[in-house]
Parts: sequence; structure tokens; C-alpha cells
Amino acid sequence: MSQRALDVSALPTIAYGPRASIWWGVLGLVAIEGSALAIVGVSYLYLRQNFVAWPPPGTPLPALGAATGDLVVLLASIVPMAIVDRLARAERRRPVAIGLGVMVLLGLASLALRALQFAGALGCRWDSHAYGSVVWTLLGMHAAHVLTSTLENALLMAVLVVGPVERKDFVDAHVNAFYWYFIAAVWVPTYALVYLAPRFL
Amino acid sequence: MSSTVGPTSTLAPGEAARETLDRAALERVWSTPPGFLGWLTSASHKSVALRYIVTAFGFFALGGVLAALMRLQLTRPESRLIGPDLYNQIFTMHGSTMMFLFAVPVMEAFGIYLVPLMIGTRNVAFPRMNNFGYWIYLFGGLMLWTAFALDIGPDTGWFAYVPLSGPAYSPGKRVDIWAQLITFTEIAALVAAVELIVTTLKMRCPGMSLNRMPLFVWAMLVTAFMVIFAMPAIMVASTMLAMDRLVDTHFFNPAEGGDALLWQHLFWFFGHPEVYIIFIPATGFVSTIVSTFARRRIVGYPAMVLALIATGFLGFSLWVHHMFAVGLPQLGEAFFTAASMMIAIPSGIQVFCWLATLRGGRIVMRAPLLWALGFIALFVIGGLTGVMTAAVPLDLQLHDTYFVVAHFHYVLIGGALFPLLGAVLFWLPKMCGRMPDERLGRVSFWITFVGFNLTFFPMHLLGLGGMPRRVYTYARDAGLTTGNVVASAGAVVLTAGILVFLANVAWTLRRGAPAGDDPWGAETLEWATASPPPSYNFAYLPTVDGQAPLWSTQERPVVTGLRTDVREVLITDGVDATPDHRHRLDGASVWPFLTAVAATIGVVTALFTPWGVTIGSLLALVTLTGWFWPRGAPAHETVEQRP
Amino acid sequence: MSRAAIVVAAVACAACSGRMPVLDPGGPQAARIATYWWIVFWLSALILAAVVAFLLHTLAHRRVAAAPASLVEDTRVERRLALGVAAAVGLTALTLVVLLVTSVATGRALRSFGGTDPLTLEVTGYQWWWDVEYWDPVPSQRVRTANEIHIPVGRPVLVKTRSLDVIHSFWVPGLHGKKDNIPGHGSSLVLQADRAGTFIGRCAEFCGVQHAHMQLLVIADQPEVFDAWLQAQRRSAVVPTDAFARHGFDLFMTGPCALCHTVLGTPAGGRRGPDLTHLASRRTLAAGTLPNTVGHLAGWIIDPQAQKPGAQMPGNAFGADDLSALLAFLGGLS
Amino acid sequence: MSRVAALACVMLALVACEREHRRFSEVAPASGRPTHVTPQPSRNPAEGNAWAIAQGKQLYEAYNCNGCHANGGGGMGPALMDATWLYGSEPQDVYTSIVEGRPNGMPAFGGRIPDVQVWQLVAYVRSMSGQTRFDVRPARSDHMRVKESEQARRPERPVTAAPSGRP
Repeated sequence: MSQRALDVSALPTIAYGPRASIWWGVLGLVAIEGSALAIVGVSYLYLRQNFVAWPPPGTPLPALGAATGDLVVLLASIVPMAIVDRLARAERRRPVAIGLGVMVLLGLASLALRALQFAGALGCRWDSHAYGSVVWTLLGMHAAHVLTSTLENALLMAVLVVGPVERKDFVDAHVNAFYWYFIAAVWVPTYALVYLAPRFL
Repeated sequence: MSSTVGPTSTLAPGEAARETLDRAALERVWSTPPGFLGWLTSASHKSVALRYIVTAFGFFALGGVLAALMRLQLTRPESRLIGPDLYNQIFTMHGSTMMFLFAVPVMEAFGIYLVPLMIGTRNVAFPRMNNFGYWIYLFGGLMLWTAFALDIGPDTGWFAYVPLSGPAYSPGKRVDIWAQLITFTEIAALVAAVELIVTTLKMRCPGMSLNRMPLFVWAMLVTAFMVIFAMPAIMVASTMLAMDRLVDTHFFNPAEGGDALLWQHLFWFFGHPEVYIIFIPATGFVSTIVSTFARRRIVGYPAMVLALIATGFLGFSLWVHHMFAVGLPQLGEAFFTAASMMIAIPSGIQVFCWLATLRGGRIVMRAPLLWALGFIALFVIGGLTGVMTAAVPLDLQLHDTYFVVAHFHYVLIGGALFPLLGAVLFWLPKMCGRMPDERLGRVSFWITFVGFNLTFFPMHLLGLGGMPRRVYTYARDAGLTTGNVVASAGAVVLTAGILVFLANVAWTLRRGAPAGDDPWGAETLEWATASPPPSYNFAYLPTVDGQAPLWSTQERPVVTGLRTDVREVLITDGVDATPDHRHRLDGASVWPFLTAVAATIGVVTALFTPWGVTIGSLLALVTLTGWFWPRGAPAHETVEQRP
Repeated sequence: MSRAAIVVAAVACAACSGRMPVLDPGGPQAARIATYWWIVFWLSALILAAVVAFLLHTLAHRRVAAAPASLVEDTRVERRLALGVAAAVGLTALTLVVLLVTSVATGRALRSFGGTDPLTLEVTGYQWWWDVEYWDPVPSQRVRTANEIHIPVGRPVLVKTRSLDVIHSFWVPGLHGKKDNIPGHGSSLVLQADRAGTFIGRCAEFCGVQHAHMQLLVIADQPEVFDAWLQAQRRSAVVPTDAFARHGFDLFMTGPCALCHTVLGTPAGGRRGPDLTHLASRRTLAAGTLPNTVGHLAGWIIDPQAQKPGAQMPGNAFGADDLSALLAFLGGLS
Repeated sequence: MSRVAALACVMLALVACEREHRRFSEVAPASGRPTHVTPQPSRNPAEGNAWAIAQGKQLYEAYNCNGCHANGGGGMGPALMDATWLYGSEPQDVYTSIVEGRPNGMPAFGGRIPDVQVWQLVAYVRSMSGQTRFDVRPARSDHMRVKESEQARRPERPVTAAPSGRP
């Protein structure tokens, strides 16, 4: 059989980045959620055409404080996430667990800041007018992503603490990082659209 | 049965013994648990896909019954048989069922069944997700049909235009049911799409570089990408609609800055690609069938691939041709007319390549080929009427009339159902190991073909005669009676044809002659294994060196060294398919089923209260934790590390 | 088979075009569209015939497949096939360019109609009837009617489409294509009749339970006939002097009718249903559902849900005498 | 077991029909001439039906109830969403108010509005203060937002009390 066989037994059983199939799966998720957010963003601009003033009269410009804090937290969180990513590739169980714990705290901080934005910074309710509906939806969708990813990080941390730990858990940590980069990065245009655009449009 | 690919392979006696041992080990690891539990938990792409196909045809039958009811009502003018309220539910259910519960799922199901076999691997990339997608799909369909049985069927058309479908003009939960059906559909379709993309890109057998991929796999790949970029639009739109109805947002309320046209843009940005999501896999069927029975490769493989990709892109640039009657700027009209007409070029390329293939081949006339040939004729008609409706001036007359009904049934039945039925006959031997009856296959084709044209050709004339779509009746003196009577008579013939076809399938399953590995003499890898394929697909994964591995006279090496004690597959490079690493897939699990139940509880509760989202999420959190919680991996994969 | 279908289609089209409003244009807009239709139709028929003929010829002269499939190919044959495909694709592209250019030209022609002094109408779609207002700079000269439009032959008519509930679509196939009535968006189209006659119009966008029974009539008259009609429509109704009809008038005003319907010159000012000031001058009832006869009107008043289930008009249990009186009053609204 | 399931299905069906069924063909009883009709002491057929309440909402606008009761907030006439109802908040009470009228300006609509529509109006008026089932109350209309929608309204249990200075 050696003549007509391609022996793959020497190949590794773990891979990171685009070599791993799960990485492509997460890329698909990112494409789906990125398109969905983009479509809500386009809807925001489409609805803008129906208004003379944006935000409509009686609704203040969205306050920047909590949202900018959110921006700082999310962008800063890329650093610990990148460290977790590197530690995961080195398959270091305890440091990865600790790093994920930090990420969970940062995710909760972002969600707390988001709650402040809903509670006051937007200055309107979702059922006030179409402007209110679309900004609540944009922020809500993004918050749902932050929440999902934070829960994933927490679950993975629990797995790493309790065990038994498999090597593929580190690949999971690696793709969690990939997903988190997307979430942090996509907050920049979302923030610009919701908080900065009304000041220029 | 041979473990190598190519007609001349043989095995030495020692190797045969080894193969027997390997097969036994693989069967132990890959087989689905028996009984009801196995049915719930299966992680096999084949059993999940077969379930998908059977369920989809079940919904097809239900949708067909609705179509028959509509034809019955329209046979006579001013008929009182079915009232307008029920009729509106019926045509909405017919459209939603056929599009969301039959056409898209059945195409993706064929992809899930065939793609791993065609690219020479053991399963799809995420087997548990695959199972989850099926349950979500099934629960979505059951929800819709339960609602219909309770007189809460949606009644605003499969396009659910606001403000008619909005909170002010559609009280009750009918439209909410429709919006939540979209949630189910989109989850199932997206899961299958990601599944197919990752499987195709990362799990092709060594040697199957992108330029050697079978055209059917290309078609499924393009389709999956279209799903990924089209579905989010309807996901956003239906969420907006549900929120307008449930928590009083104003997305579509013109008095508060919302916009009815926003819905149309979002819906058709999904809705038009949707048609290609159904049609492109069908072209994959046709390419495969034509190539097999013309006994030669498809003429112009690169042109075919480019045409598929071009269709995928162009499909997103012509949604506005569903909206010409709203009144658009002139430049916009010209652009969208041009884009809509341009898509005829890739479609034309495919048709001409099939014709050239037949011309240059040596044709074996068998029933599956007959369905493919019928497709070519009907699809050309549907394509030409499509060009007619793409021109703004003509569309202003034809839009929303029975002409359009005729057009899209030519495209969807002629262009997708005919190839699908051909594909059922073609792959039935592979799926069940038995040959369908040739004569019944031909008879059912001719009855269906005649019945189809009798039903839908007169509808062109009805449209020109001024009959709008979605009317439950028409006046006695409107001059529409003859056309409607002919169409209804045609529907009887069409139904008879489909019934003969189904009888053939039923006969095949019980009495069909044994098929053997490759009864048609086809070219792709699924024919290199047993019929039906073993749970692990191939004892040794094949390698290929060309587009038609089974027609190659070269003997090719097989892959060895994959573990047989766990569900291990080979992950290869995305472009040239060189081996990269070995990967262990998850096995059967009940958690995907439970997660689907959790999601369903959440979605159904969300019909009544926004808390449904929270309830569903919390339940899903529990089941997902169960899903991903480690349960002892094989020793070589656990980490022996200081904690 | 399909060739036969095409022949049948062509014959059927030719035979029925008299009965098909789209192909039997009554004005320049519909005529332009019909011309374009015939260009596209014959080109399409030609293409379909060519494809089917090629396919049938291929099947009739097919080579027998004795040997199993092989990958050995004759380069000369391959070249010929590829050239054939390329030529066919080129022809397709050329055809599409022709169709695109003629389509854009037709579109431009449709926009160029309009003239300087069009008759202006505002057509508002409601579930499930049409409200029509003839515009005039002097408010008192405006005319409101329902489900029936009279236009003068030879003069362009600017139809402004709008809606206050759901989306409808104004479509008179004998005169022009359709234009949607969309809440929050105004739109318009210009149509014109070149011959006197009655053209049936319909709502073409699904708008709810009674979408099927939402028609209107467009009646093209010679200009002087039209002017007389318009003058008549400007007159308010008068309170009947005849005691019987007067009883009907009282019933109308104090009963359920006046809450929904307007009769100009009387206290009735409801706007939920059609304006009835000139009901008796119209040809149909209930948006083209029934002919306007006394019998049908009586049936409609008593039990509209039997004729048009789901319509907004409720049933009314009038006694025989009251009903006759009401009909006498309504019959006087000409 | 299967009997329980069947029973559950039947009940589900009844619930669904009650909530969703659209009764187009109900012909109103005699309403040709203004008469004083005494309310039937039956339960309101429109109360649990989403479509009927939505019809009531449309009629509320069409018959210009807003003219005096301004979106339920009150104006020339009393508010319809507060905690104290002058003439009672039970369906029969509201029916009587509409059909027979009330002192100080509420006209009698008996004979002008068919009975079916009166019951639809009654159900809608009660839904404004959240007194009907939450799953049949209307969502927002396609108008300017002036108040929260009926479905978002917290249920009110108003008491009947004639204010001082009025009979």
C-alpha cells in the first residue's frame, strides 16, 4: 500500500488561524453579523432622508460620555485579548484562564456603559420616532454581540478552570479572540454613525 | 467496491484484510446510534440531509395542496368556494412554504448530502451545528403550519409589504408568525451555508484544487455565499417588522419618519438573490446530469464557474426591478434595467455550454437527462419573460399580474423543480442503493411537462388580459374564465405527473434493482463508494488529479494514516487542497436538539412578549453549555499540564 | 413541444389581443408599451425557437454511446464547440443591447408625454375603493368622486397617486402601466385616451381582504361631453321635495349612512366611505363589484358582506318601506 | 396521554379562533331609525378578538371620538384611560354610554352605529386602559405618536365614581 498511499499520520492535529476550519466558521459568523449591522447602518442613513432635523426636534444630540468610554474600553480590550491569543497558541492553561477572566470583566464594563447609553445618553425611546428606533437597534445589536462573546469567554474560562482541558480549547480561545477583534472594531463605525454622524448630517 | 479511485485499482490480499479491519473500526466510530435517540442526535451529514430532503418534500406536498385549492377557487369566476380571508392565508402559506420550507432547504440538503461525498471527505465541518439547523428548520415549519391550522396563518403575502403587514392593518398574530418563520428559516439556512462553505474550502481531498472542483460543488459554494450576504437583509427587515408590531418602533411608520419603501428595498435585497439561491444549485444538478449522460466533460468549465460567480454578484444588483412601479429616478431605472438584463449573459453562457456539451457528447438518453432537457426549454422561456419584466416600460404593465406568476413558475418549477426531480432520480441509486424505474421516470416527466405548460402558459395571457396577482376571484365578464379553466385543468395533469414520480420513488425504495457503486457511469467521487455510502463515506479518503476522477485511467493513491478510533478527518489547504492537519469532529449529541427546542420556546414566546428573547437566550445558554462542555477527549488530545 | 407552445402562444396572442387591454391600447402611452412588447415578443420567440430547434436537432442526430465515458478529447471539436458558445453569447449580448436601448427609448417617450395643460386628478387608494379628486385652482370648483374617472379624449391627464392606509397600485392597462399609491410617498403618471370608451382599472398591489374587488372605471368622452359631466359633478345635491324621497333623506342623515358618507349640500360629511353626491350617475357600486342598479344597491345596503366579505361597510337592517325611501333618495343623486 | 394532547389541541384551537377569527358576515340588528336599545346582558363578542378590537380602533377615529376624547386623554369629554370612570367600565356600561348617550354632551349613537361596531368600539375603549387581554390589544397605529400604544399600556382597574357637582 505504501506505493499507492498518501500517509498523513505525521500531520498535526491542531492548527490556528486560517488553517483551522473553526476559524473559517467564525469568519462566516463575522460576515453574517457584519452584513446585518451594515444593513441597519444603511437603514439609518435611508431613514435620515425623511427628517429635516436629525435627531428630530425635541430629541437632544446623543451625549458622548458613556459611548466614548465604551469606545475606549472596547479598543483597549484588544490588547489583553491579543495576549490571550498568543498564550493560547502556546497552550498555557492558567494564564489563558486568567486572561479570559479579564476579558469577561472588560465585556461587563462595556455592557454597563451601554446600559448608561440606553438609560440616558440617547435622549429618546425606541418608540419615540424612527430615529429612536434605529439608534436603539444599532446599539442593541452590538450589545448583543458583546454579551454573546463575553458569555463565550466566561464559558471557556470555566472549562479551563474545571477541566478536563483539550488542546482544541486553545483553538477556541484563539477564535474567541478573532471574534472579539471584530466586535471591538465594528464598534468604531457604529459609534461614528450613532454619536458623531448626527452632528454633521 | 474498491478503496482506490479509478477503474483499474486492485488490492493485494494483505491489504484487503487490513481494509476489512479498518472498515469495521470506522463503522464503530462513525455510525449513528440506533433508534429514536439516534434520530435526535445524529451527527451524520447523510442522515441529517435525508431527513431534510424528506421533510422538505413533505412541505412541498402541503404547498402543492394549497396550490390545488387556489386553482379550484379560480376555476370559476365569482366563486364562493373559499372566502377572501382564507384565500389570502392560502396564497401566503403557499409562497412562504415553497420558498422558505421547500426550495431553499431542499437545495441545501442536497448540498449537505453530496458535497462531502463529492469532495472526498467523511462529514461536514460542523456536524452538530448541522443537526441543530435541521431541528430549527423543522420547528419553524411546524410552527407555521400549526398556526395555519388554527386560523392564524399569515395573510399578507410571502413579501409581507408594510404597512399592510404592519401593526395598524394586520391585527392579531398572523404576521408575527410569518416574521418568526423568517427567524427560523434564516438560522437554518445560514447554518447550512457556513457548513457548506467551510466544508468545501477546508475538507477537499488532496489534489482537488479549486479548478478541479465539480461544478455542483461550485454551485453550492456560490449559493452558500449568496445566503450569507442575502439573509442578513431579511433578518434585519423581519426583526424591524416584529419590533414595529410588538414594541411599537417606527421603522415603517411614515408619520414618525419611518418608510414603507425601506421594507421593499430590504426585502428584495434578500428576495431577488433568494431566487438565485434556489436556481444556482439546480444548474449544478443539470451540469452533473448533462455531463454524465453526454459521456463527456462540460464544455467550458472555466466559463461555467465564472458564470456562476457572476450570477452570484449580479444577483445582488437588481433587486429594484421588483419596485419599478413605485416611481424611481430615470437613471436608477436605466441602471437596474441594464443590470437585470445583464444577468441573462451568465445564464446564457450556462445554457449554451450545456447545449454544446450535448452536441459534442455521445448521448445516453435516460430519465434524469430528460428532466434536465425539459429544464433547458422551460428555463429559456422563463428567462426570456424575465428579460421582458426587466424593462421598465413593459414591467409597468406586467408587474403584479399573472404574467409574473407565469414567469416565476417557469423559473422556479421549470428552472429548479425539474432539475431537482432529475437529481432525485439521478442520486436515488446512491442514496438507497436501488435503481428507479426508467419507464415510470419518463412517463412522469412527460405528464409533468405537459401539465406544467398547460397550467402556467395560459397565465401569461391572463396577465396580459389584466388579471392581477393575489386576487381570490375575478368578474364573469372580465374575459379571464377560459384561461383560468385551462390552468386548473393543467394543474390536475401536473399533479398526476408529480404523483407518478413519487410512486416511482416509493417503488424504488422497496423493489428497485440493486444499483451498484456507479450505475450511471458518472465522473464524480460519490460514485467511488458503495451505494448507499457507509457511515464514514470512504474507507480511505481518495486523492484526485483532475476534474473527472472516475473517468481518469490513471490510478491514484489513497490517504492513509487517519485515526480510525475517533472521528478524524483531513483538513486541507483552501486553494490547492494540500493536506494540512488532522481534525477530530464531534460525534452524536442530544444538545443540538435541546438547543433548537430552547430557541423555539424563545421565538414562540416572542410572538406575545419581548421577554421571549430573554427566556430563549437563558434556555439556550444552558443547552449551549451542555453542548460545549468537555466530556473526556481521547488521551492524545488532552492537555497534561500543570493547572 | 415548446415549438408548438410558441405557435399556440402566437396564435392565441393574435386572437385574443382584442380582449387583452395591454395589447389593445387606448392611448399613446399604452401604445408605446405595446409596440415595445411586440419587439420583445418576436425576438424572444426567435431565440426560443432557435434553442429548441438546436436541442431537438442534437437529440435527433445523437451519436450512440457504446464505450464508457472518456476524457480523451478532439481539440478540433472542442475548438468548434467553444467558438459556438462564444458566438451564441455574443449574439445574446447584442440582443440585450438592442432591448436595453429600445427600453430606455420607450421610457423616455413615456416621460415626454404630458403637454402644458394636463387635466390633474388626485387618486387616493383606500381599503377597498378609490377616491378621486379633480383638481382646480379654485377650491369650490374641485370635484370629488369615487371609483369612476371621466376624462376627455385627446387631453393628457396627470394622475397623482397617493394612499392614506396601505399600498395600492393604480393600473388602467388599456391606457398605461401601473403606479403605486404609497403612504408617505406621492407619485404620478400621465395618461391619455385617444378614443372614447370605457377602460377598466384595478388595484394591482395586494392591499388586504378585498384586493380582488377594488376596481375603477376610466370613461373617455369627447371633450364637450366631458365638460358637461364635470359641470354636473360640481353641483351639490338638493334636499328632495317628494315626501317619500324626503323620508329616505332623513333616514340617511339620522341613520348610520351619514357617519361614513358625504353628500355635498347636506349635513352628511363622513369621509370613511366614498362620496355619494352623484352616486346615481355612476355605473358601478362597491368599487366595480356590482352594476349600479336599484336591486344591487338595495342588496348592497342590506348585506354588503355577502357581496364583498370584509369590506368596511356594515350590514343595515332597514324595513322594506324605509329601504325603498332610501333608494328613492339615492336614486335622485345624479 | 393522547387524550390529554387532543384536549390541549382543541383548547388551543378554541383560543386561537377566539383571538384571531374575523367575523365579516355579522349583520347588525335593526338600526334603521334612532331607537333606544337596551344593552344585552351578554359578554362582548369583540372583547377577546384582536381583529374586532382593531376595527374598533379604526372606527374610533372614523367616528371622530377623538374630537372630544382626544386619544383617550380627554378634552371636551372625559378621559378614557384614567382610574375613575363616571359611568362604569364594564362592557355593558360602555355600551350604554355609546348607545344611549350621557348627560353633558355625549350623544346617543343608537341607531347610527350598528351594534357590531358598538361592541367593537366598547372593546377598543376598554383596551385603551389595558382592560382587555394583553395579546389582543392593538399595537401602535401609523400616526404621530401621542401616547404609548394600547398593548404597552399597564392594565387599569378603574372604579366607578361620579365626581362631585355632577348628577
